[in-house]
Amino acid sequence: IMVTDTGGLGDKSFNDGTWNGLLRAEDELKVDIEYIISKEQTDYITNLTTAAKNGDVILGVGFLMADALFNVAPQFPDKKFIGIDISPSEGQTVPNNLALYTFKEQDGTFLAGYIAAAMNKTGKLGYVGGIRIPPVMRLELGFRAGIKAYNQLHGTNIELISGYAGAFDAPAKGKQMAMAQYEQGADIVFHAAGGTGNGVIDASKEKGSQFLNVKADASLTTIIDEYFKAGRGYFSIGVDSDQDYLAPGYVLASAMKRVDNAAFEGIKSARSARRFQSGETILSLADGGVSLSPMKYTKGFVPNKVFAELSYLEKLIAEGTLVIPGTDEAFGTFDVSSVQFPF
Amino acid sequence: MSQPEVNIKDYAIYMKDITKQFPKVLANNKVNLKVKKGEIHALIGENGAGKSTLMNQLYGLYKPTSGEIYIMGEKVEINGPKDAILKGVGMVHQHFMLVDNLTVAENVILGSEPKKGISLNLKKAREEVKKLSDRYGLYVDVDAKIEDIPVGMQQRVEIIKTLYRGAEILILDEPTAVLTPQEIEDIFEIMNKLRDDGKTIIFISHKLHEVMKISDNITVMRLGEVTGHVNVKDTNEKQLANMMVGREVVLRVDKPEKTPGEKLVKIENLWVKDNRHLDTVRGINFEIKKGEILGIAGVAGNGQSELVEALTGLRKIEKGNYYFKEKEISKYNVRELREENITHIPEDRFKYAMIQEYPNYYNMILGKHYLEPFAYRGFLQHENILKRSETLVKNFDVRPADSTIATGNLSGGNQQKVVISREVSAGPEFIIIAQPTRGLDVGAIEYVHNEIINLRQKDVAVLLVSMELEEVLSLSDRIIVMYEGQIMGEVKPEEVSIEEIGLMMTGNKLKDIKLSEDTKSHHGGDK
Amino acid sequence: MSWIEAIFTALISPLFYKLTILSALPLIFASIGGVFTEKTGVTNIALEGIMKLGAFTSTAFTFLTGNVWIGLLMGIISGAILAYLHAYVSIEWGADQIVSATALIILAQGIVGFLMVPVFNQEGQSDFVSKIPLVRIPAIQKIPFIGEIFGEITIFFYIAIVVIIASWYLLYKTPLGLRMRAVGENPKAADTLGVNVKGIRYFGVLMSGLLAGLGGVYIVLGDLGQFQEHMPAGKGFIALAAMILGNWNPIGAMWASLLFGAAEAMNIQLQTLLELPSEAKALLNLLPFILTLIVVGGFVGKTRAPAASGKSYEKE
Amino acid sequence: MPKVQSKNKWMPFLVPFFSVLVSLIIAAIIILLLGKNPLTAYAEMFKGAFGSRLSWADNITKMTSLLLTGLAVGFGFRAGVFNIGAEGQMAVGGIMATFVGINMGNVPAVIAIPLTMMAGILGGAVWASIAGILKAKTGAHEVISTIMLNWVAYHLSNYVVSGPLAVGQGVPKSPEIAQSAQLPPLLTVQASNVPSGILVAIVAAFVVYIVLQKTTVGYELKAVGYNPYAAEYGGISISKNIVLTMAISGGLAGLAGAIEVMCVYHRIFGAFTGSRGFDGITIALIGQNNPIGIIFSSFLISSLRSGSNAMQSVGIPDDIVTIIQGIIIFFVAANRIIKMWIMKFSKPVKGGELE
Ligand SMILES: Nc1ncnc2c1ncn2[C@@H]1O[C@H](COP(=O)(O)OP(=O)(O)OP(=O)(O)O)[C@@H](O)[C@H]1O
Ligand SMILES: Nc1ncnc2c1ncn2[C@@H]1O[C@H](COP(=O)(O)OP(=O)(O)OP(=O)(O)O)[C@@H](O)[C@H]1O
Ligand SMILES: [Mg+2]
Ligand SMILES: [Mg+2]
Repeated sequence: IMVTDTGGLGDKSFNDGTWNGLLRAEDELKVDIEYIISKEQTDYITNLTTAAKNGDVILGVGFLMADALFNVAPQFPDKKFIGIDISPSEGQTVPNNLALYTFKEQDGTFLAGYIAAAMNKTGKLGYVGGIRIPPVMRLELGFRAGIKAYNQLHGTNIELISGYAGAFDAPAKGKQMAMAQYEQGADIVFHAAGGTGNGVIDASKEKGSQFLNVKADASLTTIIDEYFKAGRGYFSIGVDSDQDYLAPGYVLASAMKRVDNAAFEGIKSARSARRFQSGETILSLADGGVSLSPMKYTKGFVPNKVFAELSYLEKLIAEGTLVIPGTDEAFGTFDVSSVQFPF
Repeated sequence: MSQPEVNIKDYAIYMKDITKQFPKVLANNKVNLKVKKGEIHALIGENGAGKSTLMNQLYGLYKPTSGEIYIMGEKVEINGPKDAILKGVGMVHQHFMLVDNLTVAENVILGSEPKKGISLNLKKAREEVKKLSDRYGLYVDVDAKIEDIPVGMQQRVEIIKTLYRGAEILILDEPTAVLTPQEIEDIFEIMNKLRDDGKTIIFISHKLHEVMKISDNITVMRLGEVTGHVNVKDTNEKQLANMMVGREVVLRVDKPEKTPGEKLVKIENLWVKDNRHLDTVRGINFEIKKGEILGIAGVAGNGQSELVEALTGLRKIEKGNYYFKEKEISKYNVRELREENITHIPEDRFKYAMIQEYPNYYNMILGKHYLEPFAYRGFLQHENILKRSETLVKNFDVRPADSTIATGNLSGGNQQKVVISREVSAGPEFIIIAQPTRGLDVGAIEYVHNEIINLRQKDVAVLLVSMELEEVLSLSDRIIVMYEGQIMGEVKPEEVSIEEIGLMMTGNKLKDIKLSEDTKSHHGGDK
Repeated sequence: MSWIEAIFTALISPLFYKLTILSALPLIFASIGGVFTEKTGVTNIALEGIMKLGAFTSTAFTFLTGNVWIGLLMGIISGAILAYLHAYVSIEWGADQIVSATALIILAQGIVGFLMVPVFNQEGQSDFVSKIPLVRIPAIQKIPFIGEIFGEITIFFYIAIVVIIASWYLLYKTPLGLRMRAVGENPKAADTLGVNVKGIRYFGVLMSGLLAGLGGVYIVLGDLGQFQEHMPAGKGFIALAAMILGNWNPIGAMWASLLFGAAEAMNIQLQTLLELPSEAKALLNLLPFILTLIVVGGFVGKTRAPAASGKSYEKE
Repeated sequence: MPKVQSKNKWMPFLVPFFSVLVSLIIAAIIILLLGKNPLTAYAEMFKGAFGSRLSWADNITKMTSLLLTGLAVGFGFRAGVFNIGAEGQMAVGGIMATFVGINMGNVPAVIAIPLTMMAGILGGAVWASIAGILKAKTGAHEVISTIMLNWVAYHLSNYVVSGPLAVGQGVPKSPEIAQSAQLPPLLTVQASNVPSGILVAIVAAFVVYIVLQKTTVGYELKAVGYNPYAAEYGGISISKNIVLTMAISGGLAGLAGAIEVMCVYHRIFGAFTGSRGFDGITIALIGQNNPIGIIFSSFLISSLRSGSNAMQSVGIPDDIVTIIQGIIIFFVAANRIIKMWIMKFSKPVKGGELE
């Protein structure tokens, strides 16, 4: 049984993603699944308790549910609890029937930042944040790190124009911010802003199609043709889930957080007591916890050399040779100038 | 005095057996009114006799409970003012029906606007207003906003409104109530012109000498019924008064002799601004002694309201001194003034002096609600409050005699009693009373007048502001007349005529009047 | 770049003006709607709810029919329907207009939330739908500066110009407008002259529904192409502020809306131009709200509401 | 304009009661149109609200903050002020309570608890007073200024939990307040606590009742609300009372924030008010701005809310509860329609009648 946070299903983010993981589990592991949507914060404990009474494995989604989950889990020692995108607070001990999954968001956005820098033609990139909270800041840092890496490896000096909309539900603001950043010289804008980001994506579509002088609903092939004719274009980069389809040809890529994988893995491990791992698991690039979207529509824009470099960096990250910074201090000392591409 | 149906054709208006039942009041009971074409027909009666109600039915604002209306001999069904206007009826209401922030021309054409395509044709509107005002001598400033023009002009705008709509029958509901004697003369002239032009006029007034002067026929109402119908030639004021009230009326107040005591209140060079920040009271001086009534006469809007508000702390005193018992109190706020035992009966009692939603017992302590015995350490002492209220309700005959009823649910007259009883019994040393009898009927007026005299006998200093000249004249020991924020002169009531006061009210200084005058008819001589 | 420099750079950039206009458009529609209803004496603080329903309905119909014009039409009709409820209880039943409008705000939220899944198969937000294409006028595009602002712009910009001029004309130059102003100021006086007070008030409230609905439609079909449940995120209330600041006059409301739009555009421009720590950027978002507070606190004393606004009128 | 007054003393109870009834009927029709059985839906809802000790705990947790924000808004209404800003005041109250609460480590609970609570009250009061002062001094309409202050508070609380007070990596949240500043639960049902905040809230309701009905402060505040002209004439300062009203109203909302922190979350995070400040409007209106009425209406709404969670299980979107709320308030506004219906039904009894 899954309990959503107040975003509810349809958030195109962790709740939906987790649910997809559950659906996959239903399919492959033949388990019964159910969900309860929480409407407000005070619902968490109640809904988790209800879920614990009716099910064997209970998934709580979203970092706001942390406290509730820590309270409910010890009450039901014979049930298994999974927290998606939840980490323990300072000094909290994780009950031994609770497994937490978190993500190294910065790994994914690092790749996004790198590819954005590689595709950049103007010397400037854009970033629109939602509310300035730690996960969002990590997303930003990863993106910055990607740009920094590219700058160091290619001797470029690409800058980032950043802005915060102050809300996850202000698409109009997101759009205007992206427009301003395009105007200011950015050609690719990355968003970490939830619903606000949809405005960013719409801005890339509007700006991109205007620039290429194609209709708003032009086909992908037309867009690609015009892009190569013009030699450049305008893009956005999505976040959390694969948002490429929202504006095909204008969303360069999405830095995905694979909550579905986390949920699936969680359920799978919870089926046998032996494999159940209580405590916190941080999913990274290596575990498939984060990744770049398959770039279904935009692969054609990107030179193969860039993909090659990306794969190499991915490998370094997976090996642990390259650690993407998650804090400001780490970012300051982040340095990839020693990396040598084998080609 | 029932007339055969045949005569209907001769009447501009024939209202037959009109009955109007309000939820609690039978305002008109089988009223018959016949008005001949081309006459000025007066309709008189006490407050609440049902005059306005009757006219409102003729104008379509109320629907009669039963009865028939004939206009120009034709039976009509009037479902709204629109119908009445179509039938040639125009009405000038007791309370003006003007839109303050529109211009005169806009007010006149509202509802039957001249058009040019889909637009307003304001040019044509202005021309027509000018034409009408020239024809009947109704001078108005076409482009001025209503809120900026004096009442007299507003009155004329109301008349033009009816004429503009082609009214052949004009209803004027108490048109003279707010006018100066001179303005009244003007309006009578206009009415005569209109009559000469073939229009029919229904004229409502409480002032019997006016009625005698201007009208042809008179219908008298009392308690919702017609009590008489007379030709002006066959009657006199006294008879009319008796028909109105149903008994002999004593119109004069009995004021015992009294020598005023020491000086209590002194105003020196007082300046006050109005809401638009214009100087409205401009350097006023006067004194009031203990046990003395100082009356202030003047046309509304000449600074009386602002003066009263300044003296009661509701408005800032810009300049000048205000002494009470030799103490300078011009900076005191409302509460501090009340604590000096200065109380106030404001002119708009419904708006300013009571909280309609509060029960009587709460309204009876307003202003003293925080003082012992009504409050103790911030807690209301309901027992004491109720006791006080019950006493006042009994002494002042508030009906129904129920302290717990919400004041807003009382009749207008009784609401006033709540206010008056509270202020009068709050132990004032100086009381400021504005328009004490506005909206009251004869019985209540008698009562209030007696209360004011009683205060005087108890050595209270009284400042009385009233637009009713008769009232000021009969109650005051001394009278000052205000015009445009200044005092035109101070007179003793027994030494002045209504005409003289009227001249002062329109801006003539007392000394100028005295010079140009030889004959004078003293007040009371016409009674 | 220093603050002064950044502000100056913003002010000479055509984008600043374009963003100002785009931010102001929904406010212009809704605040003029507010002018209409208040001028006739009925307050309608439910603009927020009406915009939400308008945005939702237009998205839903565009989504279902694929035709943006049907979406546009249904969006404004839905706004009018919601406003009608307010008009009905306010005009016929003397309902407390603030309470009734509060009900509508909540009702709109409930209806929209309830219908998300049935209509869009998801909660929270809709898919992207088609938008009304931008209008490109090459002649204007060629003009420097001006061309960058108006050369290619949403059709709602032109609709707004028509709405502003037409409302001003209607209110101040036609018989209907005269009657509206009279009814909002002194309904009894208007009544005694045979003016249909109720009818005029219905007209005013319905216009507010149409226009606020249009404001909601713009957000989706003119701007973002997607409906989100939180829309319009307070714009309806800011439109009320614009109406008051604009002294209940369509032209004034337009200027006030542009002022709020400019505050938002300046926030965005400054964030883009200035290199500040991210927490400072986050706080720049307070700019429009604090500006509104200052403006409302500082200027409102000089504006004057229609005297009868918010008061029910009943005869005998 | 003559007010519709009812002679029936039960009318103040009957109107909200029938409003609720009518909206439940309308909602039932909607549910029916969805192809679901409204009876099962309502039964499920009832179970969700009262079916078990757990649901009671949930219900009362929800009721606590709703009661306080309802009181905040209702108090404002009584004094003629429309405080839409309970949301922001609650947020500021929560922030202030947290600021104080986290520093109460070595302070005994008898001092820490009142201190933390006071901080919340004060925070809300000061926040609301800004709007009060603007209204009193410049005439700025409180609806606009409180809405703007809501936004400012919203951004501020996001800033606080991600900046000065931020702890931990995952969650934008403040640290927990000290143990001594936490209000102990009344009762613990599994992981759910029945917060003792409910007692504070109910006490607050009675205090508000007494202030309004029995004190000169209440006399003056109501006078200003009913008729500012008459109040001023009676020596009551309008501007002072507007600011005071806003301060008390905001203090109650701030208390809601503090209680929420002290009882439920023990910390704050962004947007923790969850629009309960706005719910306060609903609750005040249904409770007819009467503190005792508000106790009942907050219980009604919290029950609907807890019940709506349970309705999900039979496939009915919980937004139906929002719709029900909207309809209830609509009928509270158009109470004359309801009165007319009541009268029609009670003709034979001949109770109330329109005046
Ligand atoms: N709208 C109303 N509802 C109920 N009763 C009313 C209404 N208007 C007037 N009345 C009552 O009808 C009666 C007649 O009032 P009306 O206004 O016609 O008196 P009037 O003769 O015009 O008095 P005045 O000389 O004061 O103008 C009064 O008793 C009054 O209380
Ligand atoms: N709806 C009402 N219900 C009860 N009494 C009313 C109502 N309307 C008016 N009255 C009372 O009827 C009396 C006369 O009413 P009306 O409205 O005609 O005022 P008025 O007497 O014409 O005013 P004025 O003081 O200018 O002469 C007043 O005492 C008023 O309080
Ligand atoms: Mg009358
Ligand atoms: Mg009358």
